[in-house]
Amino acid sequence: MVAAVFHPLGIFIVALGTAFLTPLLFRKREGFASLIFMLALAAMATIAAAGFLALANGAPTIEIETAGIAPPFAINLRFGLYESFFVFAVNLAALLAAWHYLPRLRKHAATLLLFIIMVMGIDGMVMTRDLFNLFIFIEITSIATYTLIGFEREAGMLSAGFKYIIATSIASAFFLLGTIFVYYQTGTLNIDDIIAHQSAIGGPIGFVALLLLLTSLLIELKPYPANGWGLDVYETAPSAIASMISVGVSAGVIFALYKVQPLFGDFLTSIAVVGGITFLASNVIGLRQNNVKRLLGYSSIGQMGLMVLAMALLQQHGQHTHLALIVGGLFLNHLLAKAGLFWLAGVVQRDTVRGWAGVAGKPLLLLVLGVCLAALIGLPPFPGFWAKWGLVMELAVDNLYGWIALVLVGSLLEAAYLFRWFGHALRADDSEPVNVGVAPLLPPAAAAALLAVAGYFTARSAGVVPGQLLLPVYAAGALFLLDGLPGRLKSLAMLAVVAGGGFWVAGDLQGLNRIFALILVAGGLLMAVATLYRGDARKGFYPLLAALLLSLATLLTAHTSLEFFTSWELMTLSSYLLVTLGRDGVKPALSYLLFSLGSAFLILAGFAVAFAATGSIELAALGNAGDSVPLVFSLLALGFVIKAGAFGFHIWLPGAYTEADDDTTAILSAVMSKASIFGLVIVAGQLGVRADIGLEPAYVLGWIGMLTATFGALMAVFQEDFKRLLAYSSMGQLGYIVAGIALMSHLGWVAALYMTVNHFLYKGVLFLAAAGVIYRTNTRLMYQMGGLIKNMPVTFVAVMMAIIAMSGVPPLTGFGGKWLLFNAMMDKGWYWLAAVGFFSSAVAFLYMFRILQTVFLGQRKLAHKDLREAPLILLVPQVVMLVIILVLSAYPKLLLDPLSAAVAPYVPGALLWDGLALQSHLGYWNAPMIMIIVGGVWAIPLIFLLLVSLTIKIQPVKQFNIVYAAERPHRPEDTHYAYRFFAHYERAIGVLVKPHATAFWSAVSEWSHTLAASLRILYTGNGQTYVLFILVYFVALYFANTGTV
Amino acid sequence: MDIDWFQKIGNFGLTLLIVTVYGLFMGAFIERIIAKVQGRVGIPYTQPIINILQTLTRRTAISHGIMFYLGPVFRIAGGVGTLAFVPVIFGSETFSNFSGAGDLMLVIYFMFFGQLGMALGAGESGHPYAAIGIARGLSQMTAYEVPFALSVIAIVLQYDTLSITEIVAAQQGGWQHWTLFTNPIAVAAAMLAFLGMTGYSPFDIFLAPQEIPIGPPTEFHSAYLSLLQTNRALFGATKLVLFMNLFFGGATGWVELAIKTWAIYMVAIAVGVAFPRFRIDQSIRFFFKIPTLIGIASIVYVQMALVR
Amino acid sequence: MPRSGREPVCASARRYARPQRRATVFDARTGNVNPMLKRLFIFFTLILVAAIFSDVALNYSEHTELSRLAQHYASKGPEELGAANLVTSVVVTYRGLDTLGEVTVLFISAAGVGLMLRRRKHPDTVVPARKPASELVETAARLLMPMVFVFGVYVFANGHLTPGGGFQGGAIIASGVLLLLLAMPQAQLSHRLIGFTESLSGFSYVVVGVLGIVLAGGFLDNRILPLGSFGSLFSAGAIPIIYVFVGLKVGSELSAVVDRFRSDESKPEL
Amino acid sequence: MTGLPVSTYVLSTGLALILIGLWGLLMQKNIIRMIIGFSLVDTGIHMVMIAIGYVTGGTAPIIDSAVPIKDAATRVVDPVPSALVLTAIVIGLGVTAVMLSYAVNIYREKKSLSIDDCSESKW
Repeated sequence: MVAAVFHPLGIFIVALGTAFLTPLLFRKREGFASLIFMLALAAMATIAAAGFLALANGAPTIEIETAGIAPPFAINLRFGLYESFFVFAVNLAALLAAWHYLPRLRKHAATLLLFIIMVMGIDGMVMTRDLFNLFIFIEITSIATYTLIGFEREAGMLSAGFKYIIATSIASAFFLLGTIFVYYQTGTLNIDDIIAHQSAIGGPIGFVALLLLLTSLLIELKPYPANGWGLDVYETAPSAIASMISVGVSAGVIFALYKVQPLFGDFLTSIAVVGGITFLASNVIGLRQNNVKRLLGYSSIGQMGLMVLAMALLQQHGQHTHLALIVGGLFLNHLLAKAGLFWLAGVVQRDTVRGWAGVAGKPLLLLVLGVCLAALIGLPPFPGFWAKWGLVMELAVDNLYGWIALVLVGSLLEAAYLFRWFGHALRADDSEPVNVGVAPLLPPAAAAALLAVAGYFTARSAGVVPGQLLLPVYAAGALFLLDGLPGRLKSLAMLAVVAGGGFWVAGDLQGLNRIFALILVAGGLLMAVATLYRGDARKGFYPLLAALLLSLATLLTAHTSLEFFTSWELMTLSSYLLVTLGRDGVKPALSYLLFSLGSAFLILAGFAVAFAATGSIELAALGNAGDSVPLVFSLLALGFVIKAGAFGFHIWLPGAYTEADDDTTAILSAVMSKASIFGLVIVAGQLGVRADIGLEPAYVLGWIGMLTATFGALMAVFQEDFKRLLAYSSMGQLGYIVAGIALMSHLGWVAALYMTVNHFLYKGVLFLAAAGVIYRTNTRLMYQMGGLIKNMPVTFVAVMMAIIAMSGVPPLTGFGGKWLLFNAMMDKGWYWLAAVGFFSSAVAFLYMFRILQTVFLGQRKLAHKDLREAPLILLVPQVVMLVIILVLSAYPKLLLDPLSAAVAPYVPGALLWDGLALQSHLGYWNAPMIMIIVGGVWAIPLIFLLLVSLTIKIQPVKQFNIVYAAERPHRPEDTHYAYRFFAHYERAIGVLVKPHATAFWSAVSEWSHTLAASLRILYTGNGQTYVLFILVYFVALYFANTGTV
Repeated sequence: MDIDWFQKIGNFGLTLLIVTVYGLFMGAFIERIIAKVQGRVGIPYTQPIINILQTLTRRTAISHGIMFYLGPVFRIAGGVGTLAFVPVIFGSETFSNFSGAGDLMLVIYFMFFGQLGMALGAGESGHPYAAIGIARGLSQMTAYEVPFALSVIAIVLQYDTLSITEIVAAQQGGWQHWTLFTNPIAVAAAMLAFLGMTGYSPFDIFLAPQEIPIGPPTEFHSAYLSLLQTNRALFGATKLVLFMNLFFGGATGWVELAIKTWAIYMVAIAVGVAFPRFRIDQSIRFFFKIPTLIGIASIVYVQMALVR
Repeated sequence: MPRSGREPVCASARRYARPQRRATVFDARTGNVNPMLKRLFIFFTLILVAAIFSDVALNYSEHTELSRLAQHYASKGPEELGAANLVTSVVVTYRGLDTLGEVTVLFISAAGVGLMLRRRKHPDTVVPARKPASELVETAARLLMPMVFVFGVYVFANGHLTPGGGFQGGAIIASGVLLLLLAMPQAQLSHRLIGFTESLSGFSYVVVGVLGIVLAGGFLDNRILPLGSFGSLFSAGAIPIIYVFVGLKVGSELSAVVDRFRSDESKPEL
Repeated sequence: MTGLPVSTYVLSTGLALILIGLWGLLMQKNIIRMIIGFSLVDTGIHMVMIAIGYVTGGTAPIIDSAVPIKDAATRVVDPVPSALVLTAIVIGLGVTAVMLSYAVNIYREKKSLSIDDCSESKW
C-alpha cells in the first residue's frame, strides 16, 4: 500500500489533478489554492524522494506501463535510480522555487497551474521512454515556461520570451521531424525499441533524422553561439522562472539526451565539442557581463556545456560506471547552486554586479551567496568538487588532456566572473543597502544547506571518508554559529578547536609530515594566539581561520591525492575568504583566488596524469608513473610554486598579503605558504628523487626559485608599505626554499627545510611586529613612521633579531640556511644559481635595513610621541619564536638531525658531524663556536664602552639635537630620510623591476575581455538572427558529420 | 670540544693587536701618499693612534638612545669577529685565530655584522645624512658583491674547498701557484670588487656625507669615535688579509703579510687618486657591467680549463 | 607617429575624420549586420537546408507494408481494445499518455493565453465598442449554432467508430462558439461555465485514467468497462467516455482561447 | 499511375512548406507574419508525418465492413502517424495561441510589431 501511495505515477496524477482543479479552487479561496499547490509540489517531491531512497537502497527499477499494454505498443515510463535522482532533484528545486516565488505565483490561478504543469513536464521528460511522448513533455514544459516568462508583461520579458518561443519552437519542430523519420525507419517510437533496432536507422534519411533529434536537444541546451534567446530570458524572466529554466528544463533535456545518446554513438565527438565550445565560450563571455542574471545565464549555459561534454566523453570511452557520480554530481551541484543564486538575485533585486555592494555586511545573505558560488566553481566540500575531480581523472585515463585543459580553463574563467561579483557583494560602497528580511532568504539558504548535505553524500560516493577530511568545514560551521559572541571569546574558542582538532588529526604523524605539522599546526596555533590582540567582533574571521589551520592539518595527513587536493582547496577557499576580510582586501583577494585556483588546477591535472599512469590515487604511488613522470612533476611543481608566489606568477602575492588583516597576513606568510613547500617536497620526494627523472625540470625549478628570490628581494627594496615590503620579502625567501628542494639532494633538502623552519620563525615575528606597529600607528606606510624604537623597544629588538636571522648574518639561524644552500648548490654544480643567490641575499640587506631605519630609527613623528608598546598578546608569540631562533642558532644540531632523518627516506644521505661542527664536502660550520665568539667579540667592546662611560658623563639628548648644516630642524618630517629610500638604486637598476609580470597578466586579462567582446557580438538581440543561428547550427552539424555515418 | 680556549683567546689577542696597529700605520701611510699626490705634507705616522687616544679621553659624551650607544659596539665586534674567523699567517697555529669555527662563507656573511650595527647606531641619531650614506653604501655593496661572489665561486670551484686555510695551502709552493697567476680572471673581478669594498674613489660617494663637517662622525664622538677609528684600521687590514689569502697565496710570516697587503692596498689607492668620484647609480651600474662579466668569465674559465 | 586626432592634416584627412555612415559589413558597436549581407546569408543557409531536405525526399520510398507497431495495432488492436477506429485506439489508449499530455497542453495554453491577456490595471487604450453584426448573420448563427453543437457532440461520441474524436468534436463545438462571437460581438460567454467544464472534464479524465490502474491493467487503460460489442456506440470500454471528456475540454478551452483574443477589456481576470 | 508514389509528393510538399515557413521566420519583420511562418513549418511537418504514414494502396485505418479485422494488417495505412499528427496539431495550436498572446502584449507595450524592436537584451 505504501508502495502504491509512493508510486511514481502519483507525481503525474497529483500534478494534473491539482492543475485541473486549481481554477475551481482559486475561485473559492486564493489562499487555499496556493496551499494545495504547495502541498501538491511537496507531495511530488516526497514521492520522488521515497522512490529515490528505495532505489538507492537496491529496490528494482520501476517500469510503468500505461494502458495495461506492454511496450513498445503502449507508452511506458521508467523510474530507475538515475530517473528518480533527477526527478527528486528537480522537484525539490521546484518546491523551493515555488516557495521563493509564491508571493507572485499565488496572485493568479494560471501561474499556479502553469508552474505545477511545468514541473510535471520536466518529470515526464525524465521518465518517459517514448520518443514522441518525450516531444509532448518537452512541449508541455515549454508552453508552461513561455507563459511564465512573460506573464508580468514587461517589455523586456516579452521580447525575450518571444525570441525564446520562436527558438524553442524551431527546436521542437526539428525534434518532431526527427522523430517521424526515426519512426519511418524503425517502425517504432519506443526508445529502447529504437535502440534495439538501431541498425535500421541509416542512409540519408536516418542521418538527417538523428541529426534533427540531436540538434533539437542540443539547441534546447543552448549551445554557443545559438543561445542568445536563452540568455535574454535568463536576464529578464522572473528569478524563480529563470532558475527553473536553468536547472529544471535543462535537467529534463539533458536527461533526454542521455536517454537517446546510444543512438548518437557516431556523434559523440561532435556532442563533446559542442559542450566544450559552449563551456569555454560562455565562461569567456561571462567576464564582460555586469548584469547579474545574465551572468548567471552564462554560467548556466556553461555548466550545461560541461555536463554535455562530460556525458559524451564518458560514454564515448565506455566509462559508464563513473557517469553517475560525475554527471550526477555536476548536475546536483549546478541545480542547487544556480537555483540558489537565481533566487538570491530575485530577493536582492539589484540588476548589476556593482549594485550588489548593497548586500555587504549581511552575514546570512553573504554566506548563502558564498556557498553557492564556491559550489559552482567546484570547491569542496560541495558536490561539484567531487564530480569535477572524477571527471578530470577519467578524462586523464582516456588521455584526453586537451579536454582537461579546456575544463580547467573554463572553470577558472567562471571563477573569475563569479567571484568578481562576490567581491562587489563584500565591499560596501555608497549604494543603498539592500533591505531583506530573513524569510525571503530561506529558499536560497535551504539550497545552500542542501549543497552542503549533498556534498557530504557525494564525497562518500566518491570514496572519501568525510569524517576527518572535512573537519575544517565542520569546525568552521560550528564556530560560525558562535559568531555572535564577543571577539576574544571567539578567539579562545577558535584556539581550542584548532588545538583539539589539530592534535586529533595531525598528532601522531611521523617523519617529514611531523616536521611540517610542527610548523603548520603548532606554529599556526602559536601565531593564532596573536589574534587575541584585537577585541572587536571580526565577523566570520574566527571560523575561517579555524578552517584554514585545520585544513593545513588535514593536508598533512592526506594519503591519497584526492584527500590532498580536498584539503588544498579548502585551504584556498578559507584563505581567500580571510583575505577578503581585510579593509581593502576584496580586490587583491580575487587575484589571489584566481592564481590559487590556477595553481590548484595544475595540481589537479598533475594528479590526473599520475592517476592515468598508475591507476591509483595513493600519493605513495606517484613515483610509479613511468613515462609520465616528467609531465606529472612539471604540472605539480608548477602548481605548487605558483602558490608559493613564484616569479612571473607572483602578482597575487603582494596585494593579498598587504590587504589582509595584519594577523591574517602573518599566518598566511609564515604558516600557510609552507603548505606549498610541503606539497613540493611530497611531490619531489615521490617523483624527483625516487623515480629519477631527468634533471631538466628540477633545474628549471631551481632557476624559478632563485629568480623568485632575486626579484622578490629587488621589488621589496622599492616598497613604501610595510606589509607589502614583507610580502615581497616572503616571496623572495620562499624562492630560496624552492631552489633548495629543486636540488634533489640530501643537503639541498635539509637546507630547504631548515630555511622553511627559519622562515616561519622570523617572518612570523616580522609580520606580528608589523601588526603591532600598524595597530599603534594606524598606517602601513613606513615613511609615516620613524623613531619608534623609543616607544616600542621590545618590538624593535624582535624585528632586529628577526632581520639578522633572515639576512644570514652570523650568528643567528639565517646563516645556516645560506651555508647549507650554498654548499648544496656547489655540490650539485649549480654555480650560476649560487652566484645569483649571493646577489639576492645582498639585495635583501637593502630592504631589511630599510625596515629598521625608517620604522624604528630616524626621527619620530610628533604625533607618535605617546604611542605605547604593541599589545602584550602580540609580543608573546614573537618572544617565543625569538627564543626558538636563539636556541636553534646556538645549537642547530637540534633541528638539523631531525630534518636529516626526515628527508633521508626520500633523499638518502646523512649529515657529517665533527663534534658540533657540520662538515660538508667543501667547508665546515661550527655554530656553537661561532655563537660564543660573536658573543665574546660583542661583549668585550661593550664592557669596554661601559667602563669608559663610567668615567665620563653621557648625556641623553633630545630628538632634534643633531648637527644639521648649521640649522636646527624643527619638524621630523623634514629630517626623516625614509620616502623613496633607495631612489638611487631605482635609478641604477630600476629597469629590472619594471612590472613586466603585472603588465603581462593585465594583458592576459585585457585579452580575455577583448575575446569576450568579440565572442558576444553574435548576441545581437535580434530574434531572427537567433533563428538563423539555429538553422546554421543544424547545417553545420550536418556537414561536420557527413561521412561519419 | 677540546679547544684550549685560554690559549686561543690569548693568541687571538696578539693577532688582534698586531693587525690593528699595522692597520693604523698603514692608514697613516696611505694618507701620506694621497697627500703627496695632492701636493701636501700629510700626517705623521702616529696620528691615527693619537686620534684614538684623544677621542677616548674626552670627558663628555651624548647619546641619542640605546642603539646609538650600541652602534660602535656592533661595528667593532664586526671587525674583530671577521678577523677572528680569518687565519692570518699560514702554517702558524698561533695566528690561525678561530678559523675552525667556519669557512669562507662565514667570513663573507659576518662582514655585514658590523655594517648593520653601525647603520643602526647612526640611524638612531636621527640624522638624515647618516641614513643617506648607509642607503648608498648598502646599494653599492649589492653591486660589488656580484663580481666578488662570482670570483669567490670560481676559486671555491678551483680549489674545491671553502676553507680559507686550505685555499691558502693550495697556493703554496711558489708564486706560480697563486690564484693571481692560476686564475687571473677571478682575481681581476675580485680586485674590481675590492675597489668598491674599500670605499676609495671612484667608489666613495657613500662617504660623502662625512666630508662636510656633519653626519655620523660628528654625532659619534669621544669614546664612540675611538672605537670606530680602531675598527676602521682593523677592518681594513682584515679585508686585505682575506684578499691576500684568497688570491695572493697567503702569508707565511708577518713580513710577507705586510708586503702583500700593502701591495693590494696600493691598487685601491692608485685607482683612487687617479679617478674622480662616481655618482652612486653610476658606480652600481659599473659593477654590473665589466666586473660582472669578468666574474662570469672566471667561472667559465675554471670550468673549462681547471676542473677536468 | 602617434596621431593627435584633433587637427586633420589635410583635406582628405578631414573627410575621414568624420566618416559618413557607410554600409559596413558588421557594426560591432550596435551589432547590426549589413542587411544585404544578412539576406544573402539567410538565403545561403536556406539553400543548404533545402539541399538536406531534398536529400531526404530523393531517398524516400513509400512503405509498402505497415510498421511493426502498426501491424500490431491493426491485427491485435480491435480485439484488445474493441475500437473500430484504429487511430482512436492509438490516440486514446495505446498512446493515451500522449493524449493526456495533449489535453494538458491545450489546458495550459488556454490558461496561459488567459493570463497573458488578462485585464490591465490601467488600460492605456480604450477599445471602441464593436459594431453589432447584421441581422442576417445573427439569425443564421442562431439557427446554425445548435446544429453545430450537436454535430460536435456526435463527432466526439463516435470517435471510436468513425473518423473523428474528442479533438475534432471539441474543435467543432468551439467553432460554434466562434460563430456566436462573430455574430454577437457583445455576447458574454460564461467564464464560470467554461472554467468549470474545463476543470471538471480534465479532472475526470485523470480520474478515469487512475481508475485504469485500479480496475484494469494500468494508467489510462480503457478496459475498465466491458469492451462491448465491436462496432457499436457503447463499446471500446472507456474510450467514448474519455472522448466525451476530451471533447468537452477541448471545446471549452478553444472557446476560451478564442474569446480571450477577442478583446481583453471586457473580461475579468482569470 | 506511373512515376513517383503519391506520398513522395506529400512529403516533398511538406518539406517545401517547412522551407517556406523558415523563410518567413527569417525574413519577415512583422511578428504576426513570423507566427504565420511558424504555422507553415508546423503544417509542413504534419504533411511529412502523414506522408510517412501512408502505405502503398492503403485505406483509412477503421475496421468496418469494408475492412474486416483479418485484412486490417494488410489493407490499412499506418494509424500511428495519424494519431501523432492529431496530437501535433493541438500542440502547434497551443504554441501559436501563446505566440499570438505575446504578439498582442508586445504591440501594446511597444506599439510596434517589428521583431527588430524586440532586442532590448543583448550581449
